[in-house]
Amino acid sequence: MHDRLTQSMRASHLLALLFVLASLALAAMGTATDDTFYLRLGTEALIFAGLALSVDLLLGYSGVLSLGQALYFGIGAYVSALTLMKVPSFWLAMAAAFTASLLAAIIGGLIANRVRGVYFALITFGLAQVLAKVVYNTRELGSSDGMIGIPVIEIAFGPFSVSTGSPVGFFLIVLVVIMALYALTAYLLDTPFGRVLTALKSNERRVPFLGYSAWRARMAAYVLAGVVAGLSGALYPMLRGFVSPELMFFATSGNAVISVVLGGVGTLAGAIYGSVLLVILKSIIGSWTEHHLIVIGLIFMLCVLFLPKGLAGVLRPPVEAWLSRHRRIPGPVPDAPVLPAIAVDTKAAPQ
Amino acid sequence: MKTATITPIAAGLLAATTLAGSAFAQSGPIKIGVVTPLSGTYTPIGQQVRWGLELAAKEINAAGGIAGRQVNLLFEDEEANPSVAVQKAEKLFQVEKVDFLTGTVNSGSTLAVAQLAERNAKLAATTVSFADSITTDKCSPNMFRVNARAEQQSVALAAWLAKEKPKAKVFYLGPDYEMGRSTVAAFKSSAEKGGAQSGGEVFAPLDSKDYTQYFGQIRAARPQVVYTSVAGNDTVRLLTQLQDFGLLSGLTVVGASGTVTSQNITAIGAAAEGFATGVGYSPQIDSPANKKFVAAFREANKTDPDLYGADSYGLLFAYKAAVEKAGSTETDKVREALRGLSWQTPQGTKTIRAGDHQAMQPMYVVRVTKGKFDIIDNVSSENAIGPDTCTRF
Amino acid sequence: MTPVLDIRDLGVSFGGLKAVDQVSFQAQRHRITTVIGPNGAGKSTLFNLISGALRPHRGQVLIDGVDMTGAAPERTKAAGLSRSFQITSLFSELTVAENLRLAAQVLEPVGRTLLPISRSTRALAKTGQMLDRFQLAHKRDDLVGNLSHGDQRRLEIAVCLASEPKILLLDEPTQGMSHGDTAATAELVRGLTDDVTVLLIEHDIGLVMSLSDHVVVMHQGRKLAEGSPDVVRADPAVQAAYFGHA
Amino acid sequence: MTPVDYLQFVLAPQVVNGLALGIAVVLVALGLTIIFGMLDVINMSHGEFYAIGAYAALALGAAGVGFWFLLILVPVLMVPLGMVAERLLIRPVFDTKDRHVTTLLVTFGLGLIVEDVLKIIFGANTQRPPTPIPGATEILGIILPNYRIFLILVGVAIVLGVAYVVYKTRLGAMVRAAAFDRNMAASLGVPVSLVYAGTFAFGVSLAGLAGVLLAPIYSVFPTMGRDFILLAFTVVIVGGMGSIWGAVVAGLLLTQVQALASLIISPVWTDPIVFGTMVAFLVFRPQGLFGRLGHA
Repeated sequence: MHDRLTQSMRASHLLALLFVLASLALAAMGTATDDTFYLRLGTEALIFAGLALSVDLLLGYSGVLSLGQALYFGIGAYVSALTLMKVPSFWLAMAAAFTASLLAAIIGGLIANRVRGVYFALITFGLAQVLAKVVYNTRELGSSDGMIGIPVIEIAFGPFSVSTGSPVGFFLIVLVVIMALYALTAYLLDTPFGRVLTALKSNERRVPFLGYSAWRARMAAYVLAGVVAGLSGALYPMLRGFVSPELMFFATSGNAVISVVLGGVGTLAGAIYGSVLLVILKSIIGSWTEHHLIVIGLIFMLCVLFLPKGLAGVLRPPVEAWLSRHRRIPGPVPDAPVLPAIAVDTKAAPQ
Repeated sequence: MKTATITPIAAGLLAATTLAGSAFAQSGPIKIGVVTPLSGTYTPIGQQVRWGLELAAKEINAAGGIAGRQVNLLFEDEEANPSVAVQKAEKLFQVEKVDFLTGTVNSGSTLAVAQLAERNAKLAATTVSFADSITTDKCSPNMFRVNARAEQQSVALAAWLAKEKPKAKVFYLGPDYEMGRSTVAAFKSSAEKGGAQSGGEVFAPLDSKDYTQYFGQIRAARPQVVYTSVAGNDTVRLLTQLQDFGLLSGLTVVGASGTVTSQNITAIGAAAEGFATGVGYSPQIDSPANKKFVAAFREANKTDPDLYGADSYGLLFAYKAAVEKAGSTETDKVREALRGLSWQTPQGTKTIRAGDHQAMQPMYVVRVTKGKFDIIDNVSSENAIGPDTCTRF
Repeated sequence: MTPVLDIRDLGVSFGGLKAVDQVSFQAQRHRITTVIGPNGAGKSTLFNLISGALRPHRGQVLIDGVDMTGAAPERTKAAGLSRSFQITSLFSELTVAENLRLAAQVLEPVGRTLLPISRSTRALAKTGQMLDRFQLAHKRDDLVGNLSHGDQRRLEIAVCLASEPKILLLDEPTQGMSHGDTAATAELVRGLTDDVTVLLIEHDIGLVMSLSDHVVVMHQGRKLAEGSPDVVRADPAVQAAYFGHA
Repeated sequence: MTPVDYLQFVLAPQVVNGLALGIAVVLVALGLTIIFGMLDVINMSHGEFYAIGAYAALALGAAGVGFWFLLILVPVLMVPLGMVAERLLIRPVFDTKDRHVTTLLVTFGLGLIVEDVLKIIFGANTQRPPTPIPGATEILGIILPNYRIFLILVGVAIVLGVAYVVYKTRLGAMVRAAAFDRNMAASLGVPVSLVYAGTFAFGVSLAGLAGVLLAPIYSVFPTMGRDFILLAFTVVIVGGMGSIWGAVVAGLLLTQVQALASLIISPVWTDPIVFGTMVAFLVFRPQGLFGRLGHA
């Protein structure tokens, strides 16, 4: 028996699958034409899609807007960079980024989860702002210049290995990592734990009376989102060979929020689509006019006003309809008899 | 739907560029990529860079181009963000197949682009970033700097100060980030070699709204000179607030080359009077080459060039000279040609030191008089340059 | 036998106002105990103290003999206490079935928390059972926000029951209902006592008298009287304070 | 430095200058707190409206309009702008479930656009109108520019005026009623939708006025809107959403904390300290110093 949420999640999976197929097509075409730039741009879009995914996990599921998710992205990127400069190991860098973003998200979550709503947005904004300033002023982290010189590394899988310098190879690695993060979050949302998160967004005050700790669920979602952002961030220095404090700035967090809104809040797959869409928009508009802020701002505003479910709001319903036709899920019975507003339990009265 | 759109675009552009790349590489126009901030706080600097380069390209093209090939400038907005700069630079290198790259402003972008140039086996140059690290400990065989670095500026200014105000008590006020601190430290060490004594130092956060909170310390220290390395809007606030509080009388304010520029001098107004700095360029330089440049620049852009515009203008002539000397646009050959190259610019003869890719040039001390920078002193390029500490090549 | 819910000397005050003051009573297993009193008597505050929404300043709440005073809502829930709200509180963006399943999920062993929802077989079975029992099966996939007021009130009771509680606190389940609906709800509540102990807040005096096994009368935060409906009705203090105004 | 020097040259001016900055912050936060408190709308573009006010003053001033007239003219011109923004951007999403997040996002988008438009119209360079009241006055050995003294006085007058309108007039009562319970207010004959639009426009107009007043001190540039916004939000939260007195007390207090922290600890730590104050308030007293206007 599948319910509506499982059904929508399946529609998201189908969109994600389409995305993977399109990515593979791009990879094939890129290899055929010996392309570097588009593959690496695609890789970057995927990395930022991971950040958007973490914003959507918070906004779309537990219902809180983080304006500072770049904090964890940046922590992942810096820790990965520091690790790679000492030991050129992909796995070690990912493990270090995981640990660091996990710890940071626990601390950040303890602070931010004391409040919700707009206060949550402002607190996450402030947290990221303060840490970005600290990094900006820390000589050991390259201060305002950031750190260059992160080496190109070989990523080993048993007997095979892929170089981060190979455009198509690394593109595929990042695709695998980001889709794995997608799969992990999507899976978790379709568990009893995920349902509690969904409930939080809908009516947080009711949740404790059903026997679930709202704080724990929110905390778990926040930490999960922090780790997703951190692991995505860890990939950045492998692609670009440097990190800079701008990765933690509001512009980065803001772009992730824009991506999620464009792609469709609460759909996960939408966040990935939105992120790629934003990169394409910026790339096209950026070459055409330096006033890209106006265009992006306008599209964003129109999207919030007239397309509140984003791109996925357009794409997903037909997919859902198609899915339900092909799976024969019993929908609401149209010709059910109209029952009285209160149905009387047929059990006999006591005593 | 959207994934469907990326592929045709990608494919189309790829097809176009592979054609362009192979068929016209040595005969079509020479492409020069410009990755510079066209939006955000650094826009005014990006504008000067753009205007300087455009003027130079126009003049070079009118005179027959570089080795008979026209120069084609391709601009991208880097938003003063290294992540964006690298992405745009890669686009220019990989898709547009540019032969040369310039334009980065903040040192983070310049350093990141230098590394990218190395990995793409291309050359790049900065005409703005003055952080010493770019041609010292973080120097790159693929990055050149044609503008004066922080130390050249400090040396020139300190030399003048030692003459003008011997043994002056100097108060230092810098923006609180790496660049601001290192600039203050560099000037302080130069000035103290010349006999100046310190009246204290303070670092204000970037984008401070109010500098009045530091005025108490300045007043109590009773310095004769205040040195500052703040820039942009921060300078406007600092100097006008100093004026409003009546601190400017009897005080000499000196600073970094980016402190008072043509972008903010109008906004600062009378508070800028008497401000002195060490720079590699001033529109006042009294040479026929400079007069011609200033007139042409003013004609094209309705405003005076500043050091960013002039250094950017000069860069294209260095590249022209190098390509013509090398007889090619190939990276290794052009790099060899640029090393040790001497060429003429509006600010006089510049020479690129082979050891660290830093341009040596005569330095000027300029002071604001009636809203214009007047040259009041100069230091020869040999005396200003400082030792070569680059060890990578 | 220990009473399933034992309230001892419970009190809380806001500012200087004693909203609930020295209230003690017990609710017996499989019986309907009703709390009545004029507006502002402290009935809903009492429910908040029992369910963990508020922390009492004095007194004790014992569930099945275990002290649960001041425990968070999720802990009183785990101890077997479910409650509804005076103003319907459901998950309006979720469907009827999803609301029920969410409540029934607590029946699952902890190990299934991170397994796919389709493995939560007990919750799924319970959901189906509640849908049938409350005759909501034909609306299982409707969004709760689109249901009628009556359906929502009914669903709220179903949601409370889906987690198989020992004690059910119902805060004015007939609030805003027509006469017909009220009678039907009364029948429904009566039928619940096979499974649970019911603690009720109700304004409809006729309903209270016909439905309750035990009545607690509150007035200005204090317990005025308690006993069987007949005893309470006959109490002169209650007559004066409550029925006098009714 | 002798203790007397320290007091006269360092500590006292720090406190007095902090006061002027505090008034500036209060002026920016005032409109924000009114929109926030009465409409429950997060106006992320408030800083950009402040910038519009400053640019309007600059452009009209250059066209020959006197400073004193600008103080009236610019806020009046901002009213229709605020009305239109409310009608087009706030009204359509006002009744969505998550009003905070939606209005925050819409106004964030608006902010991006306004910033870029200002750059197209006025260029990227910093500009500054002349100081309307030049000169400085020495009070007890503390030198204070005349314009700052004027700013402090005008700031106090504006705060009192706004407080009078909101708390003492029939208009203010209508607005507070509409904020407290829209349906009840409507049934009492309050034109709720006009009141909402008017309140938003009033907040926007106050931002514009702050722009006119602060432009001579803090100069004018396209990204100036971002300058005060974090501090203004902090002030609004610490003071209590929608509380005018809260904004005043919090604005003055926070700028003093900032001034003294930068003096005693280090300028670098002012941001974390101010932010830490905000976090502490959110955690321990989310209703702020004075609670919430219209929401007792």
